[in-house]
Amino acid sequence: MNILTLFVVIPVLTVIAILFSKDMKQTRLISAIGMGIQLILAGILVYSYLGMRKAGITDEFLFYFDALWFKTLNIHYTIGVDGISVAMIALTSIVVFAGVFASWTVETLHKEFFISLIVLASGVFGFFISLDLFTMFLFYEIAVIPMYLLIGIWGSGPKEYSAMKLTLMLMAGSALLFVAILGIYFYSAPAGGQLTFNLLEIAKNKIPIEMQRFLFPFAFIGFGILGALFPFHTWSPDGHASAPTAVSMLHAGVLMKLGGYGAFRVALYLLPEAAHEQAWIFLILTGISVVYGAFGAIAQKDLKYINAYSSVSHCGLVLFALLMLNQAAMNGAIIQMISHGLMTALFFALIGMIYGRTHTRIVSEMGGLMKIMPFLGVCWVIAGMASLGLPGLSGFVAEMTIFIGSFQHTDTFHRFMTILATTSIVVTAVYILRVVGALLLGPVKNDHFLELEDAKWYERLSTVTLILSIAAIGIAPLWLSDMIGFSLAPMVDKINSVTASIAGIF
Amino acid sequence: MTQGIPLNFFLIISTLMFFIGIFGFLTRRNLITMLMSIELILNAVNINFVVFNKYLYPQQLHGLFFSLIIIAVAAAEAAVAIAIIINIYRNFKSIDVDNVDEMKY
Amino acid sequence: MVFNDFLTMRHELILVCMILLVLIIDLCVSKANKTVMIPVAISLFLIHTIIGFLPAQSGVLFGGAYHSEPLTVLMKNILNIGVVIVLLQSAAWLQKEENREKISEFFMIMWATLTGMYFMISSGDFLMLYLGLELATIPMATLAAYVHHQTKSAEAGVKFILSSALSSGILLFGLSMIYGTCGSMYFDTIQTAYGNAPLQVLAFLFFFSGMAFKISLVPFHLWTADVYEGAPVNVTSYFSVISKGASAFILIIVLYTVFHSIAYLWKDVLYIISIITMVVGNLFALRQQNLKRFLAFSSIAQAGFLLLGLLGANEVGMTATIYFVLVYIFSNLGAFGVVSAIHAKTGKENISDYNGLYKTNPLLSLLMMLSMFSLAGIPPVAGFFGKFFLFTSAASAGYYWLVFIAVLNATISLYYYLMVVKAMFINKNDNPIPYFKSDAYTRVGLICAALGIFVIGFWSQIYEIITSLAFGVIK
Amino acid sequence: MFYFLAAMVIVFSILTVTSRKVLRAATYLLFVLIATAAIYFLLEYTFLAAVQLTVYAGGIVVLIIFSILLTSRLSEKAPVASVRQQILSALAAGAGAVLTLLTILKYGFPQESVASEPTSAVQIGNALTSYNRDGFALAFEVISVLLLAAMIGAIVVARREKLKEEESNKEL
Repeated sequence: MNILTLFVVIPVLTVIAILFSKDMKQTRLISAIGMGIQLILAGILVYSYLGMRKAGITDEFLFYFDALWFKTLNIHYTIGVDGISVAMIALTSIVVFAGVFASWTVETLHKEFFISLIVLASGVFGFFISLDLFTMFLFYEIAVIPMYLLIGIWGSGPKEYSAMKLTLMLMAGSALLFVAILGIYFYSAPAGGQLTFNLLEIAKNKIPIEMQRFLFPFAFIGFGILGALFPFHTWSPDGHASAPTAVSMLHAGVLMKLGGYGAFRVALYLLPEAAHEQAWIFLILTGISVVYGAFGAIAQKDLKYINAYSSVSHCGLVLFALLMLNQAAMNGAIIQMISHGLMTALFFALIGMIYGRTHTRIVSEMGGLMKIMPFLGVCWVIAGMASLGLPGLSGFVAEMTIFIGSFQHTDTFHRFMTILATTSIVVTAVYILRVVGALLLGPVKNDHFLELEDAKWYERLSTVTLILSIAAIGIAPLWLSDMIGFSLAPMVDKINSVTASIAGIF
Repeated sequence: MTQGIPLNFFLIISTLMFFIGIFGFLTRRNLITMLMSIELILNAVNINFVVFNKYLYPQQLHGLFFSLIIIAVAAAEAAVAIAIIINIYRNFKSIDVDNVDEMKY
Repeated sequence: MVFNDFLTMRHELILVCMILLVLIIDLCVSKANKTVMIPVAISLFLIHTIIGFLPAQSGVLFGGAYHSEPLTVLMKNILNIGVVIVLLQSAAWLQKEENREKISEFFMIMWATLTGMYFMISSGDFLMLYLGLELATIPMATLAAYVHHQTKSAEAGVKFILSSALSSGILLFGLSMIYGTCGSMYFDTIQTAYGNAPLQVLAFLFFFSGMAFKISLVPFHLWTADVYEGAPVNVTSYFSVISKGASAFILIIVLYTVFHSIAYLWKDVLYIISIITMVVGNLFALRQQNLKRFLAFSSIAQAGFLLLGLLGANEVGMTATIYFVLVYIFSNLGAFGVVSAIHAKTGKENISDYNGLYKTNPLLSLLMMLSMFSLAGIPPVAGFFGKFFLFTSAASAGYYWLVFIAVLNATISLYYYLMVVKAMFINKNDNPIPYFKSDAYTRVGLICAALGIFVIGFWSQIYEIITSLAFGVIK
Repeated sequence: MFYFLAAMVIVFSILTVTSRKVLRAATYLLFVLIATAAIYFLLEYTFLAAVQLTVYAGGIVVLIIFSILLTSRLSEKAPVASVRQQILSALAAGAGAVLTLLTILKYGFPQESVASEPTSAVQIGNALTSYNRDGFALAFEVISVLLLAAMIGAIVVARREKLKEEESNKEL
């Protein structure tokens, strides 16, 4: 069996195994084993991918597998990975693995919890391996729907409202996406040719420019909603705040990346002319996302809301960078996806752990936690540093690359947008440091906090996995950016090959 | 016997009858009168079929048979409808639509 | 008539024979153990269904009034499968004390209506179409009024028969004009003779309004909710699934063959009607508390989606529509199966009664959730594939905005489907419906529906079979 | 003759749907049906006219009158819709009628009937049993199934249950 198919099969097997488990201990053990295997598999994938590249295989997509599914409509089950998807898969498996341990103590309806969680994960994995728009869309929706149950049942606060809002907004996104996919499908082949959903086949053909103009907003906003594009980001803070820990981790860490990844793979790659024409509109919107998210985070008092808004800002930066449409910025965008995925997952894990002890998420009610739970405190500081882009951690690499890329545009509009976006770095530093100060340092506000314990073994496992990955990217960013860059280059070339024919507005 | 009478005259009658039936169905509040309006509609349709058959296509009998069959079906329909209406009467002691309206939107 | 002709008509003939057989067996069964009729009737129908799948040659009989093709056989078989599940799910309700005396009548009437649907599907002229339609509706009214100590049931019956009589009247008025302008009732003649004179356009509109009543498209839907709520649950599921499926099938055949020449016209009509139907169906479904009413409006919205498939006006559209009906049959039967199982045990049918159902009846809740997802078009269940192909066919004709509106409507519909899921899984309830074990029939019925919901989507072979047959019919 | 019948049909149709007394409405309906039968006679479709008289006028109307006698108090006036609804319905029906009539008149059917022999009962019988083109054997068969099903259905609906009767007896 193709190694990629395993990424979908193993979660399914895990789910079946969970169905037969007897109690909570078995359930979580099975989940941990299943996701552990997934993590190892991801390791093997990365290793063999790099090996194959080293051996000089230059196919755009490796581990390519193709099976006909619906013959008449030419729907295939096509899978394959390039450097970008490999990186995303690795990210997903790390976050899911950490997520399982972060939800070690879920007691109510534990079976259902882990099943939904793993179904969600399988949707995400499926999305990243598919090269066929149909299966991509299928997995996209599979990934979204369990969120409703996860937030609705195990969430906190106004969970039913948030769950419904999140589901409906994301589904509205998929409605836009659906139109885009169908439009692409019906123009996927030159007149008389066999229509196809296959990304690679479509990319060989040029979709008429009028159609591109019509479809690009559908495709980009469709994915953009998931990537927290202003003004469609409103599901994100509510959803994140209400979701249980592991779900916030997965959602902010991985699911929002579907948006960026999809926008790149489908909207930009398949509709390049329109992308060049319309980029400026969405640059403005994403610019607003970046800045608005950062300022929004300052205004919040609840830890989860702070992090949710900061996710809006960071994910906005991903889309922003993608729209810069050059190699460096896009490279940065993808590193930013990985880095943000890891660190936001770490943040949410930590928030969950702290909340589990203090039973509050309001910053002003806490203080001096560093003394009480040093392990968690240190982790928090590391996550914060990564988030504000400290050199040596992943955030720095990503943001630097992005801004280097976007400064390559010399016109006023791009310059202005870039400078606007860079302000977010400063703002980010403000709120991160403020929270660190209020949360970890200073006097302990509540005596009963003194009795709290530091992290348990499973919590340590969860956080350490994430921190190691963050540090790895920060210390040795080259292999990652090599892996991405190799695959990115031909795609960027393709996207930019059309620039000459189009007079951009700026 | 109908020499000299244009086809359109028949059609005018039947059309008027049809819409009178529709009007009746919309305004009547009594189940049996609603049923009678429907009979008017079906009768109008019958006239149409018969006249077309006679004036335009006398070589075959489609219109005639269609009318015959409509009459038979109408009989069955009326029988079933009246059975149910009587059943309603036993339950409600009334067959006016407003009283029957137990369910609301 | 030779023996082969009988074989061509086997669906109808066998079913009529079975009606008579049930009538005779019923005479031999004493009043005390009428429940014996349930296994007898179900196994008879099962045999009929299996025979339906045996290969048969196609042919045109009665000078064109009856035609049988692989496609029509397929349509009948799809309906048969649905009816099997309906029958299985009805068993528990039929066994109740108050219904015992008329068990056989239930089967006979239901099969008579099914025969009507067969004739509709196989009709080669408008006379047979009309007769089939009436055969499918008149006895149906008595099914709706089946429980006659309940006022609601009788009301449902009379509303159904009056509105269906009105709709047949309108339809017939259209048919009379078609006859007047074309001189024949045979599909093949009309197909070549149909032009776009204003009168013919008008005739088509009358005809379509009549059909729209049957599929309960807005603005001809007013009877639906009352009838669905008033009729017994199992009859409602038969209405909303089988009879609607049959009407959709016949609409496919008529639009694609007879009215092929005025496709430009009916496309415009369908475009508008489908939007109105989706929107109105959704808006009303949002407000419902009674599950049967809720499913009634949701099925109105589904009918709106269905029109999108017809709009394709090509092979893709035809396949997608039939496929969607198949998927819809299974998803709706899943939902109705749960409603009917719970209704048979507890008599409850409000959404709020389902609060906390998952704690006590997890399997039923899961099936309900799957059906809701399938109706909403969420993967990996079959509804997703149904909707995807349906919208694909509309897009193939270039109706991108319509597709967009439809998908947005699907999203709205997701809201109310999720409300049911929420009631079962999230809402708390101090005294939820207690755990109960359904009888064997119901369980088999539910399992069939669940299997269908899962298998139809992934098993692309089913889609391919429908495609291969659909391609044969388009002329 | 035709004009007299036409006037009769229209006038009595209107009376049927406007009369406040149900029984009177039924009587007007009977007149409409009889006048229609007369029109069929004029058109030389004697068989159809006979069927119309027996089944429609004789059967259905009698059924309707019986049910009226059974269900309503004769002195009582049938309720009607509000004036507003009446006006709206009248407008809708009127508009529909005008539109339809205009379209029909515009179509330009040939105005003269083709000279033809009156249809004999033998012809009708042949067509009824013929299973070739322009034969109606199948329709005939299906009608019988329909009538059977309607009969069974009507019995199911009309039959009172023993259970309920016993209950009502107890109440008495």
